[in-house]
Amino acid sequence: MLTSEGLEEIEATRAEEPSARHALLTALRVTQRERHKVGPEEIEYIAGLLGLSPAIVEGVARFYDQITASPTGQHIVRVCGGITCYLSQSDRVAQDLKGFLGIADGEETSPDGEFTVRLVECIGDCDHAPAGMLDDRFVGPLDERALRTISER
Amino acid sequence: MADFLTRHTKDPAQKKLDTARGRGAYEGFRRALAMSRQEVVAEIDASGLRGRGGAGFPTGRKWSFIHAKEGQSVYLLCNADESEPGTFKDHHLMTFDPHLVLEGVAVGAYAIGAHRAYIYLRGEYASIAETLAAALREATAAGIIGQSCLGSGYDLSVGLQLGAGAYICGEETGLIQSLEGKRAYPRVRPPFPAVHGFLREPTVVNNVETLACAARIMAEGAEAFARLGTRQSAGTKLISVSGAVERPGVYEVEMGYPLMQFLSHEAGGISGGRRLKAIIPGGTSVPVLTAEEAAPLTIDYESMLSAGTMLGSGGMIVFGDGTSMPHALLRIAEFYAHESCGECTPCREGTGWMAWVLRRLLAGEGRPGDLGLLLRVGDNIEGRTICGLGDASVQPVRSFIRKFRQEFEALAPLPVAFPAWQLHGHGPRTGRFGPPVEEAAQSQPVEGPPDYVL
Amino acid sequence: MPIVTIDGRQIEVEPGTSVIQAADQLGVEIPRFCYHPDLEPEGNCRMCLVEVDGFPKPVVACATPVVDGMVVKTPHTSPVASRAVRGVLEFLLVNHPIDCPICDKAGECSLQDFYMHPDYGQHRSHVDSKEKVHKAKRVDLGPRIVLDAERCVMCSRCVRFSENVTGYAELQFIRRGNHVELVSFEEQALQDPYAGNFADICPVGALLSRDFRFKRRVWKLDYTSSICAGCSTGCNLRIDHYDGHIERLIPRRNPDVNRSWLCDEGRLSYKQLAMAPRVTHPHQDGEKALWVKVTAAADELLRAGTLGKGLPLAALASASATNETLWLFRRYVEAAFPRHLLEFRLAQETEAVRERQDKLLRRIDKHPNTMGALHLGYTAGMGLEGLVREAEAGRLGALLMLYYPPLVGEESEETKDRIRRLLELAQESVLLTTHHLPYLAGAKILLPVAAWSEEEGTYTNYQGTVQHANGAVGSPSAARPAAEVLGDLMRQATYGRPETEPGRVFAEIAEKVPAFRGLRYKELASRLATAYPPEGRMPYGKDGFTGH
Amino acid sequence: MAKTASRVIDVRAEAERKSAGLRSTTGTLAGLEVTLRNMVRPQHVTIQYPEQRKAYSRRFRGVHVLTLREDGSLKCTACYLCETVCPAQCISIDAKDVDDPRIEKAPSRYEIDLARCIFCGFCVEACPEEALIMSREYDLAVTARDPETLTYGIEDFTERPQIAFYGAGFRPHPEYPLVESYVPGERDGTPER
Repeated sequence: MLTSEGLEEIEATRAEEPSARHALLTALRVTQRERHKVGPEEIEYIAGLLGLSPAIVEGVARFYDQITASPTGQHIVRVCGGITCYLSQSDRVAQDLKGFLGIADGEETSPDGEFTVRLVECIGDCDHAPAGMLDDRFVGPLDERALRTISER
Repeated sequence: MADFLTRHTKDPAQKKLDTARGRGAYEGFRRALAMSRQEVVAEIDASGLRGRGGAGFPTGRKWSFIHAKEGQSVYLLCNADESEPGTFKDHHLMTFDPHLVLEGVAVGAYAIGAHRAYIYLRGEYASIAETLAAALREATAAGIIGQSCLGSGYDLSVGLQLGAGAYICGEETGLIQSLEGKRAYPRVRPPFPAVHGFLREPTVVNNVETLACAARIMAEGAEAFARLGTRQSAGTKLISVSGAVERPGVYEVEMGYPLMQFLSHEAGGISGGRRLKAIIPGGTSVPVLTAEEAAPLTIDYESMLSAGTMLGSGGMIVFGDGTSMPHALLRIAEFYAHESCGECTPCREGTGWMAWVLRRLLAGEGRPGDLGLLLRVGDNIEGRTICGLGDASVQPVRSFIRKFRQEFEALAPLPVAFPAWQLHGHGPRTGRFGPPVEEAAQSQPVEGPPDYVL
Repeated sequence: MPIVTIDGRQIEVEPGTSVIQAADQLGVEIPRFCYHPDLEPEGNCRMCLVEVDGFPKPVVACATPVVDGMVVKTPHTSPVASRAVRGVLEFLLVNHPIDCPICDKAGECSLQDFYMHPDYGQHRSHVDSKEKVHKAKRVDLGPRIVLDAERCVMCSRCVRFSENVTGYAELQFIRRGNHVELVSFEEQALQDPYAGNFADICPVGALLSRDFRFKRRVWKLDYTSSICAGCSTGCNLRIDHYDGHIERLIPRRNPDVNRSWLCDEGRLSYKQLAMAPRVTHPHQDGEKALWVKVTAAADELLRAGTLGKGLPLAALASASATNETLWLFRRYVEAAFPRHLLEFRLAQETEAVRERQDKLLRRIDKHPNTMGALHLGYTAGMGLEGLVREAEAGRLGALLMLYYPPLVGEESEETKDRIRRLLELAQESVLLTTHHLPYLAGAKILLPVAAWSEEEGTYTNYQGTVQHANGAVGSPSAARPAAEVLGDLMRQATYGRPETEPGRVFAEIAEKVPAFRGLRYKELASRLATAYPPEGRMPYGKDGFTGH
Repeated sequence: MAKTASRVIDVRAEAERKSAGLRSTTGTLAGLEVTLRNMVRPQHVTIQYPEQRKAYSRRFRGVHVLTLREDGSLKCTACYLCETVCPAQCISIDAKDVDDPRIEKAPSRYEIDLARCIFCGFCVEACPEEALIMSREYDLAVTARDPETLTYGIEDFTERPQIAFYGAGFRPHPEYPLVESYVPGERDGTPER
């Protein structure tokens, strides 16, 4: 289910930490990165991997915003919805971006499964309001140029 | 403008160990290693360094609470889960001077006798984690961190952990829970982390900036730090200013720097030639200030406290003329409702309820007495929750409604049925902010406060 | 030791005691959801807020340790604490469906009790149903539990029980804020053999017992304190019954024996009482008979078979009988039959008594009173197998047998066979039992006795703790407590005029048997006054209820 | 002032005035007034029951009716409040699961022993769903004494033709018009026995 690289990362964390449970968050991150979701099957897989009950894994997985039950696109664009960015109309920016990427209203992911656009809470890049992230990179401010760069990618 | 911490952050080469060491990186750690633990703690105590995460608790004293029993391990957790809206100072510091942060972690770990330290970064800071990891690899390879740091015989290993998007992980016990692979439900205190923290062992949780300060203090001496700033607020502070200013960004200022001067000079004035309407001085968790209130203030703990707010994390959000305060408040309230972990009742239900009422007011479906309801819900949350998130969610609601009453009343259907005391308060509020700073400094602490304002 | 003042009353407690424990010891009621005496304190419900002198704001009683000289004011006396608790209750009602009339927990629901409490009650809910957060309802969590997530107050008792006590960790919260919801992964059925406890520890109607669901409103129930007869742990439990029918069994707290828990097998053991038709009347040679005649006939039969032929009497008792019954059984056998083989039914039970089945409560030995039988002088002897051998060799004159079918599990086929064989071989046999079971058909005289839950008496658990059980419901038709039947048998031939009232029999045992020395029946019985949670509190109209 | 004073009645003078004259005659006639009036009235005091029946009040507490939802299922949620409040302890209910997940439960058995019922109407007042109301049916005479005869179940409370004949009686909100479909058989008809 996971790549050997991902498994290694989980294994390394597990070896370093006092118990398997400490590697849970890392395992969830790795799974989300590689599978673009942590649904029931992934939860059972991780539970088996770390020797935890699936309920515990589910409880932790569903606590964090970045771990999603439904699949995201190959790339995820996070548009900051924090107060500063909100005042720079980041909700409209998100709308525009969805338009650029052909994502329908009420949807988050483009039909080709390439991009997911999500309005998230403050991402800690307020000086580039309206801030945004393309996967793990900060790409704010999300002006027209940035939007085009993202959509052309 | 001060440069105690940010002297070299302009230079991208500072990320490289060689460059950084050429500029004196890890000299503070070397000096600390030559001293006993108690001496390091005493030095930090003498510098007057206070926690930069928001609560402003004296760092030296926090470290002195650690009394490990036989067979216990001690842990230092560096709180880099910078999730307070409007705050991005640690982002800046870790990106541009990762070795300073690592040095701070090493100094802190040595001072409390920890051989294992963690840096917990919020999930969005994955790219910063890479920077830190690269720096950590360099430092480990150079023998600075690892077995027998700098040849001193002191062992230290540092772990990096990324979160996955939860504001509550910035609360110290929430951070501990998250690190242990649990839902980040804050723990009830007592017992405090200094007694039962990570893995139920004595633990200190410090903010990134605090630890960076500690590293610089060890390099330059307590005197150099204490000379800066005011009597109660020593040193400098990283201010991350955003919103309606010309030059948003991170600026280091000496404590006691006039707020208005900061806005006009460093931040370049209010954007678009507008007038200042309001300013949140330390992240959304502290009460908002009107332009009139903000005018005479200086950037330090006691001045902010005198105006009934807090310096907090130093995440300043500036509102220009024409901003709709109810809309801004709704966004803030929704943030807390979304980020409430849902563990304890008042915060779980109260934050959602406040957001719901605000939403209905802004949708034109307000009911008579809704503003009073908001304030009353806030009163019922404040001081009744496990961690500070509940209190933090109340501060903006209460201060926005009291200070920008007309804007809210315009939304609320008449009659606005709430008593005058709810609007104006009973006088200076105690509770969250505790006694005035002078008294607080003299009185014995009854609890180790959280590192991070929530 | 620290002395604490709560609501003006002082108590000295062990160091490290929390305020809520001190209050419980004093009998001062502090409202709580998440606190449970047998779980780690979590402090998340914020219901137990109390005012402590010197603290700027209310603190949670469950996580605040007592300090010497502490002055605590609960919501009963402190307006500050009362206001705080009212606030918390208001929050709890925001997203609660408040569907008490159709909720099975109504009547024993903490939330209901608290929001109607005069000192800190809070009826207000300003939120329309359409504004509430809606969650899963009527989730099927296997054969024991039904979940209604909307009623959950997120106290996490069940989560902690499942994670820390049984270790199955099958229940968890998902999501955050007011969307937090209790789930079992993928709505999987709970595997936990202690799942029934979820319904007990749930302070509201979120986790309900499937067995008891819709059966009876709790305020209709009568309560009787008893001891579980499912295995040798002897868990303390309460029989809830209505109109002579047992509706459910729930645990009573006993920190030394079962804490607050009860296994599912024990919880449902009452259903075993209906496994077969009950013996309702004495039978002689397959025909219904009258007690007056049949008692004499039984004694006559046994004596004719043994004394007349010079053969010994095989006397086989059950380790499921009460101490009092076992005592009278032995007395009768010893007084009436100089030659007897007094047997304790299964030889292996004496070994099994110390063996466990799991780490928590369940034990291999499914007889509640093996230890009592051993204390009362019953020994393993030749066992059932040996008796069958003796009978086959024609060395048994008659058989007197006291048999209770097990309430948990079933007899092994081997045991059934041996019992059947023994009854066949022993020509003169008198059987005291509760149910018509196929392998018991061979008895010449069948005397119906009261089953567990129908008679009063004491049981000695594997630890040697003597515990008292009350009779809750009546016996069917002509069945009588075994002690009375044995008393009658003794009177037949004037072997004595024994006391058969359990208290008096027990006094006699306490006098003569070392293991029982110093025990007093009344004290054992009064220990049962402590009831399951919160200690001493019972629903409306029942004794010990402290609200309203 | 004068006006006020003129209204004062001198009690003693009035009494004397009344007692004068034809006191005895008028007194007798006054006493007979009601009798005399009824003597010449055309109506009958009695009616020809059972061919004729009296119309009872809309609040009359007669034999119970279980009301229905629009889809024809019972409104009753088997909450047992009527059973709890019943002073005669004549109601007994068993509950069951239903398919609709929004509905917690419904009665599988709902019985009232009308021989024990005292028609106090507490059950109707206790009902939180207006699922139980009363009709104006009052004649319950039976010829057998076995307990089954007067123990009505769900079918009796929803489908018996008497409901339509007598109409709805006591219920919590008589001011609201009854939705016809809610009350089974609230139509024209004659009772059958």
